[in-house]
Amino acid sequence: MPSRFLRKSRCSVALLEVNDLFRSFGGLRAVDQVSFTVPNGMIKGIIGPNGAGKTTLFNLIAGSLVAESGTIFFDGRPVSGLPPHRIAARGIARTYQNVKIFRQMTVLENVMVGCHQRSRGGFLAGMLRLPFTVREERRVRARSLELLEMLGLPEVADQDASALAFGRQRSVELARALALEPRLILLDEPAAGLNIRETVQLAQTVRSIRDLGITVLIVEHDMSLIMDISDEIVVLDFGRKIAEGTAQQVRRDPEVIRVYLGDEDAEG
Amino acid sequence: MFSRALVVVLAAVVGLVSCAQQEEPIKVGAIFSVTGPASFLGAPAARTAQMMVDSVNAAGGIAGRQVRLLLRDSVADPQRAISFARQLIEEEEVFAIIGPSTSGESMQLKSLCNDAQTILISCAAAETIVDPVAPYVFKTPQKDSDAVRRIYETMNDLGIQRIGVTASNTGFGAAGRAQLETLAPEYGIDIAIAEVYDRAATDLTAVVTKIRAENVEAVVNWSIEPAQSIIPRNMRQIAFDVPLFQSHGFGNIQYVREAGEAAEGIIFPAGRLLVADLLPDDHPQKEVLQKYKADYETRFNEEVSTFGGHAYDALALLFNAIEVAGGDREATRDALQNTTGLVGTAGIFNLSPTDHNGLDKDAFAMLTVRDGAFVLYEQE
Amino acid sequence: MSSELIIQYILSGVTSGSVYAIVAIGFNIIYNTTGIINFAQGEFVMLGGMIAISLVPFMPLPMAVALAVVITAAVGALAQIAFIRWLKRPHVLQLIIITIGLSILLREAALHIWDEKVRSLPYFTGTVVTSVRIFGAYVSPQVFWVLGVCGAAVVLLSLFFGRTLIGQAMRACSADPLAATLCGINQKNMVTLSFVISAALGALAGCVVSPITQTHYECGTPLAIKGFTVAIVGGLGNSTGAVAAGLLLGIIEAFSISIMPMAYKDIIAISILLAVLSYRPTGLFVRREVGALKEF
Amino acid sequence: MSREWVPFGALAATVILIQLVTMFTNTQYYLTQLIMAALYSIVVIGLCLLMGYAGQISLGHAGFFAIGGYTAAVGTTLNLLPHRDHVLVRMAERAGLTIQTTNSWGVDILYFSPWITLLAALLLSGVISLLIGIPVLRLRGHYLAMATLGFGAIIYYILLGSRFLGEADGIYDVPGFGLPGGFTFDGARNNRVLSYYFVWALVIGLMVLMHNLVNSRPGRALRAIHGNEPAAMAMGVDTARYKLSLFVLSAVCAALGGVFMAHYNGGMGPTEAGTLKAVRYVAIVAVGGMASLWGTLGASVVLNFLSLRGYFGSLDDAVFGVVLITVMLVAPDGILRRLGMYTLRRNRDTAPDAFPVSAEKQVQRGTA
Repeated sequence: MPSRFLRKSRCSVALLEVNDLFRSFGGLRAVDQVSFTVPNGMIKGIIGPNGAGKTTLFNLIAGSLVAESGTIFFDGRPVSGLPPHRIAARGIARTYQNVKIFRQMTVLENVMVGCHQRSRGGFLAGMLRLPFTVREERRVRARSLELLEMLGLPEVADQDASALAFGRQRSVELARALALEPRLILLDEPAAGLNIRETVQLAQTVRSIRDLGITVLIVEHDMSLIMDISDEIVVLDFGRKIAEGTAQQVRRDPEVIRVYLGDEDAEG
Repeated sequence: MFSRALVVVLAAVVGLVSCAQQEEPIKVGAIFSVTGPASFLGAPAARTAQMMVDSVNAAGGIAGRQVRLLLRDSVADPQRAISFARQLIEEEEVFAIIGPSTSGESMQLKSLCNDAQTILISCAAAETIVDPVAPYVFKTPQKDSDAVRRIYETMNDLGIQRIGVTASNTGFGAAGRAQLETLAPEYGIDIAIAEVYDRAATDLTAVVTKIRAENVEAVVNWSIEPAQSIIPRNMRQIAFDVPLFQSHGFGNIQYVREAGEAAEGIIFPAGRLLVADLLPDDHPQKEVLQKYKADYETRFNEEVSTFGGHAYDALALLFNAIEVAGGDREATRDALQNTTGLVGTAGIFNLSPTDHNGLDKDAFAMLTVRDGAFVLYEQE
Repeated sequence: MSSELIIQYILSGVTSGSVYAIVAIGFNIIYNTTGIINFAQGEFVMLGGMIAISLVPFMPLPMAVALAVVITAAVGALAQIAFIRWLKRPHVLQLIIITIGLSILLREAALHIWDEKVRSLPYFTGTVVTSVRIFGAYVSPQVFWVLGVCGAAVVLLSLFFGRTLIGQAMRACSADPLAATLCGINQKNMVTLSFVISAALGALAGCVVSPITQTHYECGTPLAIKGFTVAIVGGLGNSTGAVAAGLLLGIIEAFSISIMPMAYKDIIAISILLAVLSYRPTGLFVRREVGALKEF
Repeated sequence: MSREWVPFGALAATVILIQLVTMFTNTQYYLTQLIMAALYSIVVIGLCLLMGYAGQISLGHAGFFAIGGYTAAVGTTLNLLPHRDHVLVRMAERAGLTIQTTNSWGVDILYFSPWITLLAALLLSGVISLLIGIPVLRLRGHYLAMATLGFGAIIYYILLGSRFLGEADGIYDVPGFGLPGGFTFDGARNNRVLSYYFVWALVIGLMVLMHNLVNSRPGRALRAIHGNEPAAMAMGVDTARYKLSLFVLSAVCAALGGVFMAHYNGGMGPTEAGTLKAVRYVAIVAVGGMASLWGTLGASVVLNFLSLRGYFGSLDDAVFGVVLITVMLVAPDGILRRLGMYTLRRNRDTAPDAFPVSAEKQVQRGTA
C-alpha cells in the first residue's frame, strides 16, 4: 500500500497547517490572520473567551465556511475552499457545540452514516441489494457497533438517537465522527453540558482516540480538562492568536493572563 | 379519523350495490365536463341531458322503458373520461354514452367505445371524431368545416380576401384553425397571420396589435372560452375596425354581454337555436327550438346555449333510434346511422353509414349581434 | 416596426403588466410578515372580483368594491385563523401544502356558490370601447385605474410598514419572530393582520382588473402564477420592485408576441421565473448583499 | 423469509386475493381502476422518497409523468412508413425494433417497439430532470415549490402549443405494450387480469427496490440530509449530488407510470401535466405520511380508486383540497403514524419525521 507508506513518511510534518486565515462577518473580524500547525498524533487545544472565533475557525477548517484569505493544508495538500464533504473525505471529522444528531434515525444508523466515506454502494446497488453491498452493510454495521461499544452505548443502538439524553447524544456524535476513520478530529466543546463524571470519562475517551492514531483538535471552555489533556494550546482573543504553547507556557503567558484568565478570575 | 373514512367508503359501496337492484331501465351514460376548464360546454349539456331524461320518463319512457341517466363529471380530463367510460360500459352495461364535449376526450373514447360496441354520441365539434367513421361513434355538433365554409362564403360576399386568425389553445380552437387553413385557398382567402392564445388569456391587446399591423380586412376568432369576449373589446380599444367573425363557439349570450358594445356587429355561424323566435313560422326547426329554449330557460333560469343543444340532439337521436329499433343495441345502431329528417337544435339530421354526423352547412345560419342580442345576419 | 406600433406594444404590455404587478403586491405583504408565500393569493383576487360583481346590481360600484374588499378580508382572516394560526411551529412544507389546499377550497367554493360562467365588473370610467389615445396608440382607461391602485398600494404600504408602529411590528415578526415576541408583539395577531391586508389588497386587485381580464372561478391560479413570477423577479417583499417587474414582464411578453407565435408567451414568462430563481433568487432589483441574509 | 419481507408478501397476497374475489363475484371491472391507481402509485412512490426521505417538495412530477406518457405515445403512434427510406428507420427495422400492423381504421402503420419508447421515455425524463434539477435543487421551501411548479407549467404549455404533440387533443390510438409470452398490456377487457398482475408486479417490484434503497447506504445518507444537512455534509455526504440523484430517480419513476398509462388507456392528454395533477401527487404523499412508502401506497390506491370511479362526483378537487388541509392540520406526519399504526421496521419511527422542527433555525435565530 504505497499511499499508506507516503502518508507515514509525512508523519514528521504537520498534519494540519493553518496560515494567515482570515474571515469576517460584516465589520466583525471573526478569525483574524490566524496561523498554527497541528503535528500528527497530538492533542491540540484551542481556548479563548466567548466570541474569540473558535467555532468559526472550526467551520473554516471543516469547510462549512470559506475563508476570505489564508490557506489550510491537510497532510501537505491544500483543503481551503473545498466543500465539507470533500474535506471529510480527506479525513477530517468533527463534532458540534450544539449536538447535530440525525433526527428520527437510530443510534446505530447515526453511526453508520459516519461510515459513508468508507463504503461504496450507490443508488442502483442499494436498490438491488447487490451482494457486495450486503457484505459492506454487514461490515459497516459491525464496525459501528464496535464504536458504540467503545463509547459505552451498545445497549441503545436501536433507540431513536434524538430521544437520548444530551450527554449520550454527544457520545453518539463522537462515535459517528470516529466512524469516518478520520486522521484529524475536531471536537467543539465536547464537555459542555456534561456532568463531572462524564467529563472525566471524556478525558479518557479523548486520550484513547489519540491512542488510535487520530490527531485531535479540541475547543473547550473547561480549563482543567483542556490543560490536562492538551499537548499544546492555542489561545484566541477577538479572532487573533495571542499565544501558543504547552499548558505550562500558556498558563504563564502574561497576555493570556491579562485577556483570558484575568477575565475568568473577574467573573469567577 | 381513519375508521370514519372507512365508514364513508363502505356506505358508498353499499349505496352503489343497492342502486343496481332495480328493474330494467335503459341506462344511458353521460360524460361531461360539468366543472373544470370545459365547463362552459359541459355544464349546460349535463343540465339539458337531465332535463330530457326527466321529461321522457314523465311521458312514460322510451319504448315502454324508463331511462336512467348515469352522469359523470370528467373535469375535461381524458384519463378520468376513459375510466368512467370503462366503468359505464362494463359495470353499468349502459346502452349508449353521450358526450364528452371536448374533442380530446372524445378521441380518447373513440376506439374504446367502438371496440366495446357501445354507442358513443359525442358532443364535441372536431371532425376527426367521425372521420374515419367508426361504426359505433357519432357526433351531434355541426362540422367545423361547414362553419368555415359559411364564414368564407360571407367573406366572399363582402369582398374580404386577407384575414387574420386567432384561436384558443383548446381542441376546439385547434380544429377550427386547421379547417380555416385548409379551406382558405378554395375560397380565395389569404390568411395573413394565425395566432394561438391561452384559454385563460386575460388581455389580448398585443395579439390584436400584431394582427392589425398585417393590414387584414377581417379577423376570425375560434374559441369557446371567455377570451372570445376579450378579443372584440381589445380590437375596439385599439381602434381596429375591421369585421370580426367568430366561430359557433360564440353561441352563448353570456359572451355578448361580456363584450358589451364591442360585440355589436360580430358575425358568426350558429345553429338556429339562438334565434328561434326570429325564424319564420314555417321553418321546420322553429317548434323544436322554441320548446327546448322555453323548457331549459324555465327550469334552469339561465339562457339557453348551443352547447346544451348538442346534448339535446344526442339524446333526441338516441331516443328516436331506440323507438324505431326497440331495445336491441345492434338494431339501434343501425337505426341511428340511418336516421333521416330528424329535427334537432343544430339542424336537421340525415345520417348514413358513411356520415355519422348528418348535418350539412345549411344547419348553420349566419348570425350577428345587434343591440346586445343575436339576430339573423341575412335579415340585416 | 413603426413608432406608433412600438408604443402600442408598450401600452399593451403595460396593460397586462399592471395586472401582474397588483397581484404580486399581495404576495409581498404576507411574505414580509411571515416569510411564507400564500398560494391562495390568486383566489383572493378571484373572490374580490366575484363578490363585487354579485353586489353591483344592488348598489353603486364604489360601494360594491368596498364591500367586496371587506368581505374578502374577512375570508382571509377566517382562513388564517382556521388553518394556520393555531399551529405550533408549522414547518414550511406544511404551510405550502395548507395554502395550496386553501386555494383549491376557495376555488371549489366559488364554483358552487356562483357557477362556471364568466362575469366582469363594468369599466370604472367609460365603457368597453372607450380608449385613451397616447402618441397615436390606444389604451383602455381602466389601465390607469390599475396603475393608480398599484401606485397607491406601494406608497401606502411603504408608509404603513415604514412609519406606523403596527407596520414596523409586522416587519419585526418576519425578521425575528422570537425577538418580536420578546418585545411584546403579539406575533399571531400580526400574521392574521397580514392575511387580512393581503386578502383586502387581492380583492381590490380583483375588482380593478375584472373589467379587463373578466372573472370566473378558475381565474385565480393563472393570475397567481404570473403574480408570483413578478414578485420573484422584483425581489420578494419589495413592492416597488414588483411594479417595475410587472411592467417589465408585460412589455417583454408584448414584444415576444410581436416576433413569435403567441403560444410561447407563457413559456417565456415562466422560463424567466426559473432563470431568476436559479441564478438570482433575490430578484433583479434587490442588491445581492441584502438577499444574502435570506434563506432560499 | 425474514420478517422484513412480510409486508411485501402480504401485499402480493392481497393483490391475488382481490383478483380472485372479483373473479368469483363477477366484478372484474374493479380491476380497471385498480390498474390505473397502481400506475399513479408508481409516481407517488418516487415522490414519497423525494419528499419524505430527502425533504424536497416537487410540484413538477405531473410534468415528468406527461414526458413519459407522451414519449411512449408519440413513439408508438408516429407512422414510420413514409420515412421508411431513412437510414435510422431502416436500421431500427432491421434490428427488429419496429412493429408493422394495420390499425383499427384500416391504415397500415409502422411504429417503434414500445420497448424502445419505454427506454427513450426513461432516458428523456432522466436527462430533463438532471438538467432542471441542477439549478432548481439549490432552492428550498417555497422557492423550490414554485420553481418545480413553473417547470410543470412549461411542460404543460409545450404540450398545448405543439401540433406534433396533438395540442389540446393529446395523442390517441396508442397500441398496447407487447410483453414476452405473447401477452399485451393494454385496456382490452380480455387482457385485463394479466394487465392487472403486470402493473401490480411492477408496483411490488418498485416497492422492494425503494425499501432496499431506504435501508441502504445512499438511503441512510438521504435520511441524514433530512435529519440535519450540515452534519450530513460533515460526515462526507455529498448532499447536492444525493438530492439530485433522488430527484432524477423519482422523475424516472413518474415517467415509468406515464408510459404504462399511455399504453393502458391508449392515449394521453395535456391535462396530465396540469398543476392540479401535481398537487394531487403531493397530497397523496402527504396523506400517506410523507416518509412512509406503505402509507403513500395505501393513500394512493384508496384515493385514486375512489376518484377514478367517480365517487366524489363534481367535488373531486374539493375532496383533495379538504384532505390536504385536514391532514396537514391534524396529522402532518400522516394519518397512519398518528394512529400509531406506523411500524416500518422493528424499531419505532426509524423513518425521518416529515416536519422536524428546524433546530438549526431556532438556534440561529436565538443567537442572532
